[in-house]
Amino acid sequence: NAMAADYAIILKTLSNPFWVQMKDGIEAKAKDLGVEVDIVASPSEEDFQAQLQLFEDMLNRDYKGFGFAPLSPVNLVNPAAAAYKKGKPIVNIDEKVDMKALEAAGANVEAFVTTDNVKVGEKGAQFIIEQLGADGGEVAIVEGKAGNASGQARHDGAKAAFEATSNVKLVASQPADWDRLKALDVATNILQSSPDLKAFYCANDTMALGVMQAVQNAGKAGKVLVVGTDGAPEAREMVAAGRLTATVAQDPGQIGATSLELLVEAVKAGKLTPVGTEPKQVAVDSVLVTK
Amino acid sequence: MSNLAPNAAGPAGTEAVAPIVRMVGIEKHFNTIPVLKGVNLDIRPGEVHVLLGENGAGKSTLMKILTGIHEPTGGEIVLDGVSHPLVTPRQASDAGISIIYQELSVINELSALENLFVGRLPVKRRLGIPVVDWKLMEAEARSIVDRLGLVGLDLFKPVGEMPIAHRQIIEIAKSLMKNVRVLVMDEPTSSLTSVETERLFALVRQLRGEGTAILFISHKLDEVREIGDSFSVLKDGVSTGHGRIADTTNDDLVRMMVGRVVKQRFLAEGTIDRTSMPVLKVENVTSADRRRVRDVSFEVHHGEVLGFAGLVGSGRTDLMNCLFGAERRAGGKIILNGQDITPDNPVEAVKSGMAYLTENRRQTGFTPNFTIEGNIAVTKSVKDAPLRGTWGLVDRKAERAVAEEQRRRLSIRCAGIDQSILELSGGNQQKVLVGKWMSIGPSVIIFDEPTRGIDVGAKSQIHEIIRALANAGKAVIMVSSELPEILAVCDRVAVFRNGRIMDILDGATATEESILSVAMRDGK
Amino acid sequence: MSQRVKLGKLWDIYGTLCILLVIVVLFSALSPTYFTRPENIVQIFLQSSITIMIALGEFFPILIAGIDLSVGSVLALTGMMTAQLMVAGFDPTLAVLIGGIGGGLTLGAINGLLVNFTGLHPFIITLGTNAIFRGVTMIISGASPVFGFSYDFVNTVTGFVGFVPVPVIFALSFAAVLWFFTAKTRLGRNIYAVGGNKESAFYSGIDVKLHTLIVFMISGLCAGLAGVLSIARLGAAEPAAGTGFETYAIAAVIIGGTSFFGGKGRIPSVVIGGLIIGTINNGLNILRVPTFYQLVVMGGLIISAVALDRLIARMR
Amino acid sequence: MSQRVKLGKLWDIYGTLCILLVIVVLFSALSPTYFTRPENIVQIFLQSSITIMIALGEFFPILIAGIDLSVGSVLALTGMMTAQLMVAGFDPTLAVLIGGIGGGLTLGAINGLLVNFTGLHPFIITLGTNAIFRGVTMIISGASPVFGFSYDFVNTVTGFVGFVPVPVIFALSFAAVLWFFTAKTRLGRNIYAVGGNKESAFYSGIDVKLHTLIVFMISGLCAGLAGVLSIARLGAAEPAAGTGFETYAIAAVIIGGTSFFGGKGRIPSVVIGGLIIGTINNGLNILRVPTFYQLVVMGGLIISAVALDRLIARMR
Ligand SMILES: Nc1ncnc2c1ncn2[C@@H]1O[C@H](COP(=O)(O)OP(=O)(O)OP(=O)(O)O)[C@@H](O)[C@H]1O
Ligand SMILES: Nc1ncnc2c1ncn2[C@@H]1O[C@H](COP(=O)(O)OP(=O)(O)OP(=O)(O)O)[C@@H](O)[C@H]1O
Ligand SMILES: [Mg+2]
Ligand SMILES: [Mg+2]
Repeated sequence: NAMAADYAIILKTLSNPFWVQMKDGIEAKAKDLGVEVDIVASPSEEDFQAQLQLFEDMLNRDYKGFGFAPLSPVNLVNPAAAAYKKGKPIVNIDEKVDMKALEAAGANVEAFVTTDNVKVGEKGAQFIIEQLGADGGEVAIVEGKAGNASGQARHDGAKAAFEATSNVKLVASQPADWDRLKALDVATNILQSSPDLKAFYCANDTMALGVMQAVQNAGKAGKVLVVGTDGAPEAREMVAAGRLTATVAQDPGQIGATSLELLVEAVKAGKLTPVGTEPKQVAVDSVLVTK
Repeated sequence: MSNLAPNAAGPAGTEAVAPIVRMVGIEKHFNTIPVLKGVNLDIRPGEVHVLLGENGAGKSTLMKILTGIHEPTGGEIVLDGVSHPLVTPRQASDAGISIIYQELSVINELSALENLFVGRLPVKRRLGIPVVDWKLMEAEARSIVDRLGLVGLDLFKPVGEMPIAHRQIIEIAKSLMKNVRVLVMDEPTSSLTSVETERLFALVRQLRGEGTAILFISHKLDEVREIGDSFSVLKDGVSTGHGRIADTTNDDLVRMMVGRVVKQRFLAEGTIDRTSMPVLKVENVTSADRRRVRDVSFEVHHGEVLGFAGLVGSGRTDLMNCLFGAERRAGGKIILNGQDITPDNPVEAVKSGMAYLTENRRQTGFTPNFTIEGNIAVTKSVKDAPLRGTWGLVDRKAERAVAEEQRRRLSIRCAGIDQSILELSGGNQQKVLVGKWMSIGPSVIIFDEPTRGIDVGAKSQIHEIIRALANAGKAVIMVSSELPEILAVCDRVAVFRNGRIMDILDGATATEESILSVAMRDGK
Repeated sequence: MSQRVKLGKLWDIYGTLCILLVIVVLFSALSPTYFTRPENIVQIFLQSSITIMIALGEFFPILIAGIDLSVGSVLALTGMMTAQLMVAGFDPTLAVLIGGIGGGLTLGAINGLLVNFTGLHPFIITLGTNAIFRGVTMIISGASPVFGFSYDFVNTVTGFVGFVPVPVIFALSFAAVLWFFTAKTRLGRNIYAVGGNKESAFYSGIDVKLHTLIVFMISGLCAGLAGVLSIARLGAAEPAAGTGFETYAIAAVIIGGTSFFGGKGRIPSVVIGGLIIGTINNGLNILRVPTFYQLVVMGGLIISAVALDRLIARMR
Repeated sequence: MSQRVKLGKLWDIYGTLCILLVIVVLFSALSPTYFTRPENIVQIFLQSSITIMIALGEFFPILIAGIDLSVGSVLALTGMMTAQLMVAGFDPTLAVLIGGIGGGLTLGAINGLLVNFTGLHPFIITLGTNAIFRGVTMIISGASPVFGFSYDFVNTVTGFVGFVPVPVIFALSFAAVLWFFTAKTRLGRNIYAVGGNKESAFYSGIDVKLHTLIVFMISGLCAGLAGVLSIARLGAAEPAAGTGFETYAIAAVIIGGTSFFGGKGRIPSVVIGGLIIGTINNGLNILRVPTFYQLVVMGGLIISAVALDRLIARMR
């Protein structure tokens, strides 16, 4: 198909249910609106350069507008600015781009449809704190891959919440690189050295499922809380089955659909939001999925 | 050595000349095993001194101590009157000591030119930047390479793509490039044919005339006699004799080295019946490129050793590879006792009873990570095993027995069959490889340069084995660039040239001259 | 002097073991309460079992002076196939046979055939197939984990015999089989010969291409079995599973004293190499070394472990 | 016959270039509208410039039969240091000198010294330092990107001369310098000798350890310069930048015909190897090949490109 689609959306990755759901949401919306959209993603969540190149390459095709979910607040600033300067509307999805950097590059987005990952982490931690109640106790965080922006933000949010609570003690915060098997092993080891541990907060659901397995293997199912992040289908199922305590879910399909809708509107409007003015903000709320 | 009678003066009366290098009481242990036990050696300018000794006597080790590769465990080395407990490679090089190693040390990836200058590339300034001076290198290299007979050699070709003889010549040229005062040549002629050897000797004589001291190691006594002035003999790590070549007979030299006189000729005793069905029949073998081996046919009869003579690069090795299935053929058949066994690869060749001692033991011969036992046993194990040599268990006991037998039969000098093959002297490594092929009880045996680097005693042993195999009804083919050896063993001699058999001469009547005249005959 | 030679030989065999002991002592001193608990020791073995399985496979390509960079993807793809077969209603045993064992052997054979046919260095071939196998895993799974298969399967594979976890028994018995294979069979010895010098092996009548194929099939088989272990341990097949595992596997093989230049190495040392990696990982968690420092300590420990081993070996 | 030999020689030199052309023709046919646009061609060069820079460095360790797995982390750490220096108020030139060039040389020297001192294979050393350097990057940055540095710097480095982007000019001129270095200088030629046969080189009076050190310092320097390019292109120093880049770099070097066994390879072919990787990436994006299929196609193309090259070379 040598014909150009109308819109291009660059996601962080597609090798994870969260992003697959977002893709599905965008595609469904595109059908509704009767537009064509190309959805692409970086080959890995560490490869900032590849995502940058992906955006650059997409710029060489004649799209009407772009949606982008940057791997970090800054890695897509340059191509996003280039798109803006070519007169193409851009919509920022999920990870919020650094506004100052974008402004300095002489560009602006039409809309933000982004998540505050610090809040997401906070929400997960807050839930744990509530569940532990007056007794409090020891808690641990299972982190994503070091250097990943969303993972770092979730960790920061959860850590701050835990540390602000006097009867809760954060005894370990260890990386499991988004890997389920590693999460299983890391959680097992943490349980070894902290036998009184009461809860885990995990920076995504893939790891939460591994941690859940570890808790079960240790014979502590139900005694140690496991809270994940994302609301992946398997995690929701496990929450329903009572094996996972909770997951901080967003609605990726809806995020994607909203983003596309805003992008199409902006193209129809025919003029870009000037640099320096406040663009439309759609804060994506996270909801706690519990049994 | 230094106490020679004054009346036994050398060609240029060199006894009066002070030695450049003296090695005094040199001792060397490897692990616990003594290899050199107090060896003395004086090296004088303007003289070719021959170092003789059996395989494993310690010749190469002594030379490696002189050039700083090995540290001696005892003794001293006196360079220009200054005594050192050991020399470093740098010191040796600075003192003008240059060596041609027994095992080729050229760097295959580099061009011939760079190999000649490795470690001391000349530079010139271009716009103030020092750059390698290729022109100067080429000019210097060309003259020396021409003198060694490689006229028109592509100096910019990687030596890895050159035939082994050319690599040897480059190794020789490399040592001559430097300003040498002492030139050590550890079996420089083992991969050369007589033509190249002659050229080399011309050069050696010239160097001697210029006052260079030359230490020459070789197992070829004819050569030794031709080029040597004086000699010393090493046996089991001690000097057992020295003197002037001219005052000694070959038999004396052999006795000093081996302790007995050895048999020299091994031709078939009776007459060979060439009318009955041949043991091996080779029909129209052509290499895949139809160039290096072209339409070769020959027969080997019962009790016969067929020799292949020819100049370096005439394609003999390529032919043997084609016979063994190691190289793709465009066509041809190999028939053993009336049965077509044409192998498409060495596995089939080994399975049908062929054995092939390759010419380059380091590259295609031994398995460096194996012991003597492993090297001998692996091929037999492959031959005996079903499923293309993969099925079955290793029978250590039986294999040890086989290895021990070969060690005894070939008198391999080693600490035991559990020793790594890398620790053996060159000649003993070669014997291990002969043993590996003997152990499979082959029906067709191809020996490509079988006695390269082997001492006189062992050489006659191997010749004896070759003859015994022929007598036992095996088809024996021997490729050799050493014409005396060809004449000593082969009943017929196929003279190879440009990928073709030019003529097959009768071994009993052929001479070096008659072979060479065919090998160098003009026209394609 | 002969004493020293013997010591040297002993070190060759037990050197890696000593390094492991040094690391164990180190961690025990730093965390006397938790690290040395029997449960934790069992845990280390359990956590190392997948690394060991993959390293056992990786040993063979390295033994012939090659490498297999695709083991992580093979683990993911075989695990995914096994899981999908089970979810589709196949009997677990059959699913493991087809997906894990058959799949592993097939993917390994693809590597081996490509190496043989193209004559390229295995590095470039398996770099390519690593991407290909990962892509296929993503495609057949739609990038979503596959779960919900038989508890019997999960319980059997993750169960215990006495206090020893089944994966540990499995990995160690498999190692024993491969040890026997490398030390006692003709095929095993032939592989060492190919590793020592391909050309001389070829001229000795060893079918180098066949052995290369077998080597990669063994590597694929081990990765496939590791894939089965991994889905059982997780109760799910993750499409991104095994990413970067080749690095651990290679590290375990090299820590175990295997030469990169081929022909030298021993299976028991590879097992210990895998245990060293597992112990370091476990110890870092137990000591709760902060995230960023984990990388530094891990890197430093790997280098020092191997360096220490080789320095002592050289001093013998 | 001599005709054929000549053809073979030509192929050695221009073979990789032909493969690049084949790939370009392929993509042009598949996407005539977008792929062949001049902007896109410029784009390919721009995107390849960092891969080329790293591959240029990686070429040297591979040339001496080693490897450098730490280039990705060196890129990240040098970039981070440069960025932090600029943010701390240092003049960009000075920051690049200290952080990028000085940092790259230092990290390379650490690798080289460790290799020399321990005598271990560079694989294990740089596997370790890769983790260590990455950890240090995380520690000094708190795992957050550093940005907001001088626009002059960013604009200069990402600017154009005529229609050619500065990083392209930079990478190609650096390649030219290294080409001259490897082909014409004594030091460069000695590195080839070390790569061909370390022992022979040693006995010929070449200081093998010194050359090994230099080789790793060059590799570090190139990665350091790539780090500077990368922060300028991104406008930020990312702590996880360069993860996995060693794979691309090694692939580029090998696609460029460099031998894993040392002593063989040419700088221009490495540049073309880098362009091949860049072109495949760009072409797949332009053709909008879905992500997972990209993995499959990328893997397949890398294998076929090198295989084609070698098959033709063998047929000469
Ligand atoms: N690196 C080593 N380790 C152990 N033993 C060695 C080593 N090098 C040589 N040897 C032993 O030292 C002895 C002398 O070897 P050397 O190579 O000096 O013999 P040589 O006289 O040159 O024999 P040849 O004529 O076969 O070349 C042999 O027995 C050999 O096994
Ligand atoms: N002087 C030369 N010039 C060019 N190529 C040569 C030369 N000598 C040998 N070759 C190459 O080597 C091939 C034959 O080498 P081969 O080793 O089969 O010959 P050989 O008769 O066995 O010589 P050797 O005594 O060195 O073993 C030739 O086809 C050619 O490609
Ligand atoms: Mg010798
Ligand atoms: Mg020959």
